Amino acid sequence: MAQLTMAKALNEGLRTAMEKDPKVLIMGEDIGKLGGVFRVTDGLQKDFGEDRVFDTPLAESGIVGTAIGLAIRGYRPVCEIQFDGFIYPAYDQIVSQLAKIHARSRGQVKMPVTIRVPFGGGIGAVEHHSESPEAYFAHTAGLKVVTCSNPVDAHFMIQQAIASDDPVLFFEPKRRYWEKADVDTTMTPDPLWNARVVREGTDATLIAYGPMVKTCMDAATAAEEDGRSLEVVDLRSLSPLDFPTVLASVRRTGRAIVVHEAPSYVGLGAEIAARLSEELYYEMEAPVLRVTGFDTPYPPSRVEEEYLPDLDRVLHAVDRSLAY
Amino acid sequence: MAQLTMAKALNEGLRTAMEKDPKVLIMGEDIGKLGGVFRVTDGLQKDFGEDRVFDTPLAESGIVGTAIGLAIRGYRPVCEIQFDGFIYPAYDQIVSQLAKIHARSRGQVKMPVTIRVPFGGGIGAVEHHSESPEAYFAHTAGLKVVTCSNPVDAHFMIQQAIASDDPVLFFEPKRRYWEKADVDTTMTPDPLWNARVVREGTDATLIAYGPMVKTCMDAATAAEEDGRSLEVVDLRSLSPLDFPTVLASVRRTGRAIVVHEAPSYVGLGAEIAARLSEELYYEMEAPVLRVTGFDTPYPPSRVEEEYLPDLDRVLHAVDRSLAY
Amino acid sequence: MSVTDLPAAPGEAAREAVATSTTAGAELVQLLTPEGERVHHPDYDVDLTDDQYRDLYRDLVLVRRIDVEATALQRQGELGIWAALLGQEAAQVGSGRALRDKDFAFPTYREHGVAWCKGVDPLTLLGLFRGASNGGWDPQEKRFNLYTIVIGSQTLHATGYAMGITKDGAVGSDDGEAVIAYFGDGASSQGDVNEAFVWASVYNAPVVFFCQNNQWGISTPTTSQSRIPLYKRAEGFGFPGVRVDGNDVLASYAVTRKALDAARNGQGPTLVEAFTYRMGAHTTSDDPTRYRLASELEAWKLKDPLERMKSFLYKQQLVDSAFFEQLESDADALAARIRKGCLEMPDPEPLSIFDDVYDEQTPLLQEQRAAFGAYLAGFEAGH
Amino acid sequence: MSVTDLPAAPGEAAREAVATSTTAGAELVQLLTPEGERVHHPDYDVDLTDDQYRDLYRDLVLVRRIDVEATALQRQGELGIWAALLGQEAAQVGSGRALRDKDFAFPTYREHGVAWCKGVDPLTLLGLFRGASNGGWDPQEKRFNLYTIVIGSQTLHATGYAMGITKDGAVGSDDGEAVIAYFGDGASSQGDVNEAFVWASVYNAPVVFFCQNNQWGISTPTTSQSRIPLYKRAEGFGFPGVRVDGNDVLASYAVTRKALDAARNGQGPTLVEAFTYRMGAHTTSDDPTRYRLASELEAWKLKDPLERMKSFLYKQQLVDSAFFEQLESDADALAARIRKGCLEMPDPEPLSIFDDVYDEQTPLLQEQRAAFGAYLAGFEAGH
Ligand SMILES: Cc1ncc(C[n+]2csc(CCOP(=O)(O)OP(=O)(O)O)c2C)c(N)n1
Ligand SMILES: Cc1ncc(C[n+]2csc(CCOP(=O)(O)OP(=O)(O)O)c2C)c(N)n1
Ligand SMILES: [Mg+2]
Ligand SMILES: [Mg+2]
Repeated sequence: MAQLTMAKALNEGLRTAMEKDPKVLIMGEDIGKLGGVFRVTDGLQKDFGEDRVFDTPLAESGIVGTAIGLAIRGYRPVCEIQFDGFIYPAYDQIVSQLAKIHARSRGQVKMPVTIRVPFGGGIGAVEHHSESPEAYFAHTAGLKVVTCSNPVDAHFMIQQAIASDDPVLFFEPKRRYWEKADVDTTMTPDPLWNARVVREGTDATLIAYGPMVKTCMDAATAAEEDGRSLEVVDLRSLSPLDFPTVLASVRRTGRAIVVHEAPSYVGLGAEIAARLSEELYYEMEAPVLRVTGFDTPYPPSRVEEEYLPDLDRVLHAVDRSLAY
Repeated sequence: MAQLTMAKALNEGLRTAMEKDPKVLIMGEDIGKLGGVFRVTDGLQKDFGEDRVFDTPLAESGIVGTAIGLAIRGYRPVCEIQFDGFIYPAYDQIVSQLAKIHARSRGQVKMPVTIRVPFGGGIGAVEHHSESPEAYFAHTAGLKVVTCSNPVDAHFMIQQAIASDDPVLFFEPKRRYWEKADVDTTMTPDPLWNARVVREGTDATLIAYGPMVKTCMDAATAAEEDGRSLEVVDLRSLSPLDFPTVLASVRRTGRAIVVHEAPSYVGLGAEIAARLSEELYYEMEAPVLRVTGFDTPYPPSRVEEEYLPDLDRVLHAVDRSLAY
Repeated sequence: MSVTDLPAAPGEAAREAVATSTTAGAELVQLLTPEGERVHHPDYDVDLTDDQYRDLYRDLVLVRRIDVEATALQRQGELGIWAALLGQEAAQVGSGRALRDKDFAFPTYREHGVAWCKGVDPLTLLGLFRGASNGGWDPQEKRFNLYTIVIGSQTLHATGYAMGITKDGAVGSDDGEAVIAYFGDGASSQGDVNEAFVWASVYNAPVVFFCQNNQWGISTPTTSQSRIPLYKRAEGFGFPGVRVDGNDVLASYAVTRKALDAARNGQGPTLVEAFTYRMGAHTTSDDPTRYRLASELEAWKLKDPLERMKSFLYKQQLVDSAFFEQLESDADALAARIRKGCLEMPDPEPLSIFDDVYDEQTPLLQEQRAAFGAYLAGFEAGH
Repeated sequence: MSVTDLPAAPGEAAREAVATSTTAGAELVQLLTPEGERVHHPDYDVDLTDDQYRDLYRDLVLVRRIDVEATALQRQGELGIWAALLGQEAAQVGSGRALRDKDFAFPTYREHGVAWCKGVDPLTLLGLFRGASNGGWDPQEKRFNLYTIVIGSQTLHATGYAMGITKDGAVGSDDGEAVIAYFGDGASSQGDVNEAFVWASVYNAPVVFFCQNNQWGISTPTTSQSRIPLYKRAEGFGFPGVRVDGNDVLASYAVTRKALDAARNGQGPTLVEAFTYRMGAHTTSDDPTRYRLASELEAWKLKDPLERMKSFLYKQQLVDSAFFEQLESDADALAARIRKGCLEMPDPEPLSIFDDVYDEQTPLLQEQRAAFGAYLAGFEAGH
């Protein structure tokens, strides 16, 4: 069993997917010789050749648009979008084509396209390199949206996403790329669409995904010292959402706090809060609270620590929740 | 006082805005001689000339991108996107540039750009002509998002949007273009960002905007016959949201149903439900319910009546709410 | 060009001359004059059997008949909208018949003539415009993609598909496969179309970009999209462009075939600009009298693609009155069949809204489907 | 081109020759050889005073010094990242000095040399890369837009701005205004850039598209973006393109000035491809040894833009050792000033996150600001 960073775990996952299915292609900007700016595709072009792993011209609509054509031809393209903030030129191809072709063709044309997107902040980057655009895609029918929070999930989820016959937006929490874990590549992973209780607790449930799972785990550890028992749910799949797992947890604890980096207004947290409030109307002991990025553009990096939800803000919300 | 359709009321509003400020420009596909596919800009090129009202090449990113440049030069461009489903090629320019330039420049560069978008379904159109993409923009910090539900609002809101120094997405409910009302062009309008209680009631609040306001008004009228008193709030502005008005209404009635055509998942309804559930935690008599389009692509028009929220589905939700 | 020979700002007059005039300039490939005279071109030719000539005409007539019937059905409220191909039959039939069975076509919303050549039942097209489906044929089986309405998108799909052909090794000989991407003059301004040019050129993809310059993008003349002829766009991307008389079915066939053959042989992309005219409205919702002169239409009527092929057949003595009678009656039968089919076409089941959104259905849609089913059932039960 | 003279599929070798070779071909405008010999070109020339020649060199030296200092500051952890212009000084200073005060420039993230010419304090640039701001200068005052990071976007802004100049009647004479849009070879593939070409051409906008072809877009060579030289792209859109030696400050100045003058006089857009080389990494985060050969860099070092101008000044006997000493000490002072300024630069106030998102603040942000302020105050108060 190897200790792998998330970047390496993804790399191995991609490699396995390519070995298993000759139709899998990897394409994007600088993903060949360079191995991607985060080295997630490192070595793949060397081993699988330029036909299967290729650098594209610099245009995201072109990347997704040609990936769609390749999928119609029977390929399974895995596109890398270099940074979260550069997915928008491809938005039309994603929302009006990729998402709709299966329905448009009544299932006759499958769209097994995976779009990998390093996302989120916390790495001291300049503008457009720290965005959390997942809600834009979760709101779009026809897409599936997932995100990994640790190397083990990263390794398996990328393979599952590629194996899916539906288009998957695969968000990778870039500031967790370098965190390590033991990855047993022989284990049987959970189904891709399942959420997971990553820490059990009784007083309140923290609901998070991607980069914020670690933040919530840290918060739960800190809270324990104050005698508070927090449960943490890692959503993993944002669309479809594994609502039963969330519901079961919150039913147990009676309190829920949703945590994400993306702005709050009309974000994932709103959906989860709305649904929990409806389904657990008689059971909630406090309203669902949200701890999120502010409703502003992502700020210059010297103040990103203030913008991003952190342990303290999570615990502050826990206090507020418990005060009800 | 003239009886005007919404299309004509918008046309008159645009005309007034152009008369008031020589910096106002109108640009888009087929908005000149043709007057736009919905004739909203009818006659404006003839009266204001091709310099101020001009047909653009067929490319939405180009429309918004050049509008941004014109705004930097000191103009106030009003762009028409021909149909809701064709705004996505401009998504990058809207989300990464238009929305962010004011903040990026710390307020030194203003972005008084209005983007008019006929939106929503119900007109028997083919694919991509019946979308409700408002959540994608409401979730974006830096943009303002408004929508009119009647000719009077249409007339004034378009002028207010143009007068705003912030970028405004102006959604026009296309299936209401031909509905008429008396428009007193001399009256003083409500502030653009205010919601409005358009019908008072005591049993529950219907919260809607754009095309669904009429649907909710009809539902309230029908409910009255059953002895139910429904209040209707027309949000008008989706971002910023006039939450105090919504809150005050729901505080009175204790029950809320949000109605929109857009899919439910991570939509405006989720935000409103989340916020109401939090702020009126002790006061709600039922969970906030949502009546929305399904989480599917907009269907072929022969089944759009089933897809769209209608009077019956609204009343069904009222029943559910009152059953709590 | 260099900075030293800058063109003057194009005046109205100069711009008129570029593309909206009814004469397309010397660079136009033509094999049949508007009068039906067979002319010759140094680079392009066709050598068809008598039957093939007759079949091309037959296609033109039947395709126009479908179009006329569909327009009538729309007027009668049976279709939500119809995008007529009136005037563009030769460009579509010529290019469509140049396709081999395995060549894949990526159409816009107006390629009814290509659909016909690819064996798509016109009734299926009507289903889309009626609002009963978003297509309805199997793109893989027909090798004809579903209609794409968002302007320009399909050019990237076509290019990606063509890249796939190369990856499959199905290119580089006369047995190779090729792709054709249809788009309009208006579409040439879209970023996607230009990105498709970049991709196709860089990957030397076996794709033919077939631009029907019908002089208008709704109310916008081609001169508002480009100040030089559109076929020249390709030069800027490093692949050949050619302008063909799109009202000449023989030239459209010859030019497309040659470009497809170049593609399948590994010579990469070509841009074909078919110079033609949208004789009708943009769609049945449009009113062209608001933006164009009747005289322009009149001038183009003299170049009608059907008339010139008919004259050619007469001049070559390839047809007799029996041929026309038979064709007329075939056309009538076709029209009657699609009319009947349209009137009888069932609406989709309401619950079908939830189907096929995903390959693997989601719990959310399962729930919504079940809840909506129960809701509808409640109505039927009279609650 | 026609279908008959289809180019063969470009082999690796052929493609190499197109653009990544260090010789750019005969079409290159050059006024100064790499050895500093003054050569002549039929269409372009400069006639500068001795002071002006010296000033250009001074700019080159100071701009490189800023770049070197910034790179060092990044290495020391004072900047998050830095995008070096090393090697591109001549293209930037040449084009930047060709701008008149009222001409408006739209840069990417690498135009530090143009910023210098436009009077933007280098310290402000450092603020951006430090993460203290997203720019910080007033674009209207400097007539230099904020750095645009999303590749290609700014070309449309530039075009729109140029359309505004025309609307203002500030074009059509030698007093006219003009715009310059900077972008890279990689950017040429973006839809936005090609749409900007469409717009600029159709509206005959007074804009110069200045493409610094530095041979690389991160790890991607220019040949992966285009199979023909980039300056030829303009032809496909109907306006002139010209390739200039971007390591030759005189030629860059001459070509840009002429294109700007054409624009201000109403002759519309020009594409200038400045053939140059990114001598450093893409940014300080990049490792070019992974994708390019050291020999390529060595070959380009022989064409260093500073060296050739220095040789020229020497050969013309325009400089003496006092000049160089003074310049050296000015450069030192500049470097010291920006280093000090960088180290002393305050972080933004946390609550500034909420400011200037809108011109008219929203209630939601007022609330969030107040709540976050209270939260922070609570911390300070030790709760
Ligand atoms: C992205 C996008 N923008 C706008 C439209 C609306 N629209 C439909 S057809 C059309 C004109 C298309 O012109 P052209 O490409 O010349 O094709 P034609 O209709 O003439 O066949 C427009 C603007 C669209 N379908 N897609
Ligand atoms: C839309 C978009 N996609 C991707 C990126 C990431 N990126 C930053 S610079 C760069 C390469 C740009 O190459 P080029 O245009 O040649 O400019 P250069 O960096 O060489 O000056 C890329 C891919 C981006 N900034 N914007
Ligand atoms: Mg057209
Ligand atoms: Mg470059």
